[in-house]
Amino acid sequence: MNAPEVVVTEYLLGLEAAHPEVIEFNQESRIIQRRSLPSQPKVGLISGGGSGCEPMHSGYVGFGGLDAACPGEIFTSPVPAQIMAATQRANMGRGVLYVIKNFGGEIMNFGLSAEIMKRKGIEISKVVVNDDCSFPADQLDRRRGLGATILVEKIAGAAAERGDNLSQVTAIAKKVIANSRSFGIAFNSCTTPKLGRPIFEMPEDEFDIGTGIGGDRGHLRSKMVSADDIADILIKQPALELDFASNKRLIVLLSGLGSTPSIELYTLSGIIQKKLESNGTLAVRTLVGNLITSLDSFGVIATFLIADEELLELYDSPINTPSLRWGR
Amino acid sequence: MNAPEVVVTEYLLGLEAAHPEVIEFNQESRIIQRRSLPSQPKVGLISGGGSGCEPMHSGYVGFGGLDAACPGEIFTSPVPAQIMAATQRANMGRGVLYVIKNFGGEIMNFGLSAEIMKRKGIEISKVVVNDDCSFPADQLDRRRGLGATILVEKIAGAAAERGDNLSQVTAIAKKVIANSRSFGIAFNSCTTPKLGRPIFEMPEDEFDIGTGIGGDRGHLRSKMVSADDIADILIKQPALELDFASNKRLIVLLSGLGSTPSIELYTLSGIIQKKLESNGTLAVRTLVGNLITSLDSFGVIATFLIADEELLELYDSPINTPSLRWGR
Amino acid sequence: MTKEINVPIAQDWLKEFCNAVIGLEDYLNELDAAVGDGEHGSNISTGARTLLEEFKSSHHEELGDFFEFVGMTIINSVGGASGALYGTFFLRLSDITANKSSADLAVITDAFTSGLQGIMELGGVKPGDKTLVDALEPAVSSLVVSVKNSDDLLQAFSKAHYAAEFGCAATAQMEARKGRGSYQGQRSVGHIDPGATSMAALVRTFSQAIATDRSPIA
Amino acid sequence: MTKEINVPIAQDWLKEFCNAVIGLEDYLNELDAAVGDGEHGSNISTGARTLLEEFKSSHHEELGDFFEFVGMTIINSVGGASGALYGTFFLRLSDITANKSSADLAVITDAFTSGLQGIMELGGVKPGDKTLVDALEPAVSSLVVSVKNSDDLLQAFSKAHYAAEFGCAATAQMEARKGRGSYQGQRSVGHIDPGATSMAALVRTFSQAIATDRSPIA
Ligand SMILES: Nc1ncnc2c1ncn2[C@@H]1O[C@H](COP(=O)(O)OP(=O)(O)O)[C@@H](O)[C@H]1O
Ligand SMILES: Nc1ncnc2c1ncn2[C@@H]1O[C@H](COP(=O)(O)OP(=O)(O)O)[C@@H](O)[C@H]1O
Ligand SMILES: [Mg+2]
Ligand SMILES: [Mg+2]
Ligand SMILES: [Mg+2]
Ligand SMILES: [Mg+2]
Repeated sequence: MNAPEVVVTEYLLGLEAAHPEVIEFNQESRIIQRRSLPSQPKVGLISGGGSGCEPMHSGYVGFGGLDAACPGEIFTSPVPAQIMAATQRANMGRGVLYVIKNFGGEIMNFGLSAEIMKRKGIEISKVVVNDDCSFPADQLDRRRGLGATILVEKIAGAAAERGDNLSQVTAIAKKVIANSRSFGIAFNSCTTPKLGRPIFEMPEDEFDIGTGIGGDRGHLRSKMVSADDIADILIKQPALELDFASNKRLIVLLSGLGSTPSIELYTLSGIIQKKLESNGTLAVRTLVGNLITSLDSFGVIATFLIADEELLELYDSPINTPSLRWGR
Repeated sequence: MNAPEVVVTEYLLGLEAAHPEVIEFNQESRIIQRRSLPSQPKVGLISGGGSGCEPMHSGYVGFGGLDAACPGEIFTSPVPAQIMAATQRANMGRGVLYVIKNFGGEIMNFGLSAEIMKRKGIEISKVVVNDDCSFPADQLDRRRGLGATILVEKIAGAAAERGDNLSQVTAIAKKVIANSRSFGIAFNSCTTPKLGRPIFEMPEDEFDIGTGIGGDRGHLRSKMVSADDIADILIKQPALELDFASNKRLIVLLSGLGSTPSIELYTLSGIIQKKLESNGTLAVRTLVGNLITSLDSFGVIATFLIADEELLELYDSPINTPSLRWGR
Repeated sequence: MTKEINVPIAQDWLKEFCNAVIGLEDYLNELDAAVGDGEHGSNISTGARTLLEEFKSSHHEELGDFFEFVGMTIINSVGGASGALYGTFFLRLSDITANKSSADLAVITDAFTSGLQGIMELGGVKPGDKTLVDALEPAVSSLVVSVKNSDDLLQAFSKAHYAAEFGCAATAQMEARKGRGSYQGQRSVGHIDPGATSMAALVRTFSQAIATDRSPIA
Repeated sequence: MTKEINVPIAQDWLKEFCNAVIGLEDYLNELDAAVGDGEHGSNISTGARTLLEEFKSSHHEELGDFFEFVGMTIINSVGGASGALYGTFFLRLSDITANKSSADLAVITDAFTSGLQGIMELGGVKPGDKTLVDALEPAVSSLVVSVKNSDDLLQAFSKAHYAAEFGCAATAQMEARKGRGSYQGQRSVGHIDPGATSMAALVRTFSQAIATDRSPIA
């Protein structure tokens, strides 16, 4: 609806205006930051990435979540100036954790920023989220950061909030990453403001397997199948890698890619849960919605995290951000 | 993705599975009901309508919201058997409020049910939500129930939760209705499972003004305009009817119609807020998301409620439902 | 020649109607897509399938009971505006035929008249609002004339059927003032109303049922 | 004949480059749409516009300072993979030309060699991964040979330019192993890499700048 140049800024202004108690848009630094810093100094958490994946990451800034988010242009990682401003804002003297999704742009820009910030005396720790298991395990490079990013932000955010130190928060974040896997599929391509048309064409009766965010197409195209078959596709590889057979309690996220209606999302998550249950595995928590998106793509990303007591407790603890809120 | 016959059932199963602490799907009666009734008897609240408008209404069942929801088939009002089952479930001896949207099917089916339930000795009170001001005030019949329905469910739900009696809860609901107006626009038609194609055609460069839910087209078609102009269209009539000039504090809802990405919604809500502010009116609360939808329609419904202290306090009080949650 | 209907004939009528609307499901959905939300065919067919299923085990002696059963089944299976309206139509038929095991043209005409009134009251509609009333009302008027003229039942319903079809066709020229079509205003003109189309089928199948009747009274 | 570059020539180079990629914005976006996310043209043009704006007020005596300024401006305006990579390239140029007000072919070749290494290290790529390295690496190899052959600066960069264009074209046959294109695997084959295309423009505009040079050293 708007000129491509202002799309991101207008979004950020709108987000700030809608959630003034929780976040603020620092226009000069172009970051979204918690409205007020906690009374007790805590480990800072920041993340960032290309815009167009809303509510990722700005929607997860607030109590129990991120301290600041760096929104890049549409599908473009943020620049170090933003990341460094976010670092400085989030640093309360106890160090800052960078939650980085495994995309070249993020690795490099957060990496450059970390080097500079460390030289300025700020303790920085980095985790790289690569939960996408649509690529085989020997192609780790290609495994993108998907829905587990939200879980890292929620759970490590809770650890920081309760007072854990930087290495503890980092360890929790790594534990979440190690224990989560995602898989995505999509029925079309999004339309970017710059191109003004879908990035790629997809025949009506086909869909993509192994889809990411940021306009990525999947790496396998298939003829349309039933919701039941789609659930199987989404579960298969995560179940293998996380050994659902032995790890019987999961946190399950099902995110629409931006234009997937709620009725379809819940339908699919219901089928997924039923399939898990019939194998003796329980989704002890389920989160369904547009959690990590790709503009107006029609598709889903399913994320599974093995839930032990520690992670579950941190997951359940209060959060108050524009897009996730409970317990407060 | 699924056979039309099972679409609604599968959705309801998925919703229940994802929110087991809050709601349950009573399959026999085909209603979504609060998992556990409150310890203190309170006035019951129920609503219902055609499915395809998710999270309306099942997503608003829970603490501080509805006690039960009656989901009809896609775009078809529920049948009295459902409504009566919901009534009986919601009745804790203090009467039940029916939140009815101004659609013939709802008026008739809730009306028939109310007659029968009253004969069974249950106190029933009805409110008809007709906040759609895209039709002139002399065509009240055509004014559909839109976003204000959520506000009625939230605010009257809070009144019931604090212990108000049936006539008090009804009065609050009526106050919300009297003080709220909505306006919708859409850029396309949704595709229904039964038709398997869009209900109507819309040229790429046009959009509809005065759109409702349930697949309704708008009643005025226009050439595409900027986000700024759309904000003007959405504000104009509500501002006149609610006299924004004198009533300077509003609760504003902006709902996507199902496939409108978050980035567009917040952009538009930001523009709306800026416009309000520049006229000295303040959106003291803002709710943005897919709140009331029409399958995969791309469009928005903007809802405005004049916020006095009483309504604001009830709005702010805790709610825990699948789709609205705060304070708990 | 059939002079009266009884429960078996009434059930034949309803079966014919159910099969007719099931056959028309897609067509009625298409008609509804043009002015409404594209599911009138599915709504009414859901009711029809439920009725056909129920008929397998249902048993009623009196028309009043039978029509009440039909009305309640429709009300509780169809939903939407049409479920309540069609259901009410049959509940009114039930009122007029209470305690009767058969009904002649005069009673049937009274029953249809009351059914029409029930629909108009519940729906808040008048003829000309582009609804199923625009098929039913001409049919009822025709029945009333037939009673005066002492037409036999088949004659009466043949005429009523034509009146209903005619009224249904005339909805194309109308602007919808009730129901979902009304949201479109002028844009609803040019399309036949789906509810009027299914209602015309209800009248048509009545004449079919009595024409092909195999019941002892025939 | 230009034997060395100084800050004004370097700035001419960058201006030519900026104008070139701004002109190529849509084309580069289209290339990126085929293998990635459709915004390489916009990313690099954003940096180009920022640089052109900054050049209006910037002033540097030494090449080292100038290239550092260019690198930091790109890093902090472009974003994505390409911002960090292009930025790093110029930061490496800055390291090699530190405290120098001019640089000859040997120094420039050292600088480009270091720039290439910087990109390969930061991006974790090798030649053949279908990235901008596949345009830069052949250019750098060509420069190294030119130094050995004592080519003059213009000769050297004309050859380097052809090598870059050739390398860029060759990316069409490659399967992407880094960057967004890599997610497509085999499906990336058949498309030229957008980053290699903009990188070829960087080499080409260098020869343009020294060919049309109007500076006192010329
Ligand atoms: N208020 C009303 N009074 C009489 N008939 C109505 C009314 N509203 C709708 N109808 C009839 O119902 C038909 C639509 O039925 P249906 O599609 O099943 O329900 P809905 O309109 O709720 O989607 C219309 O074509 C019209 O004939
Ligand atoms: N890891 C990498 N190493 C070297 N070059 C890369 C790498 N990743 C991407 N590139 C280059 O960057 C180009 C894409 O740049 P751009 O579209 O601006 O960023 P992004 O890939 O983040 O969307 C690719 O065409 C490729 O040449
Ligand atoms: Mg990108
Ligand atoms: Mg309907
Ligand atoms: Mg309909
Ligand atoms: Mg790109």
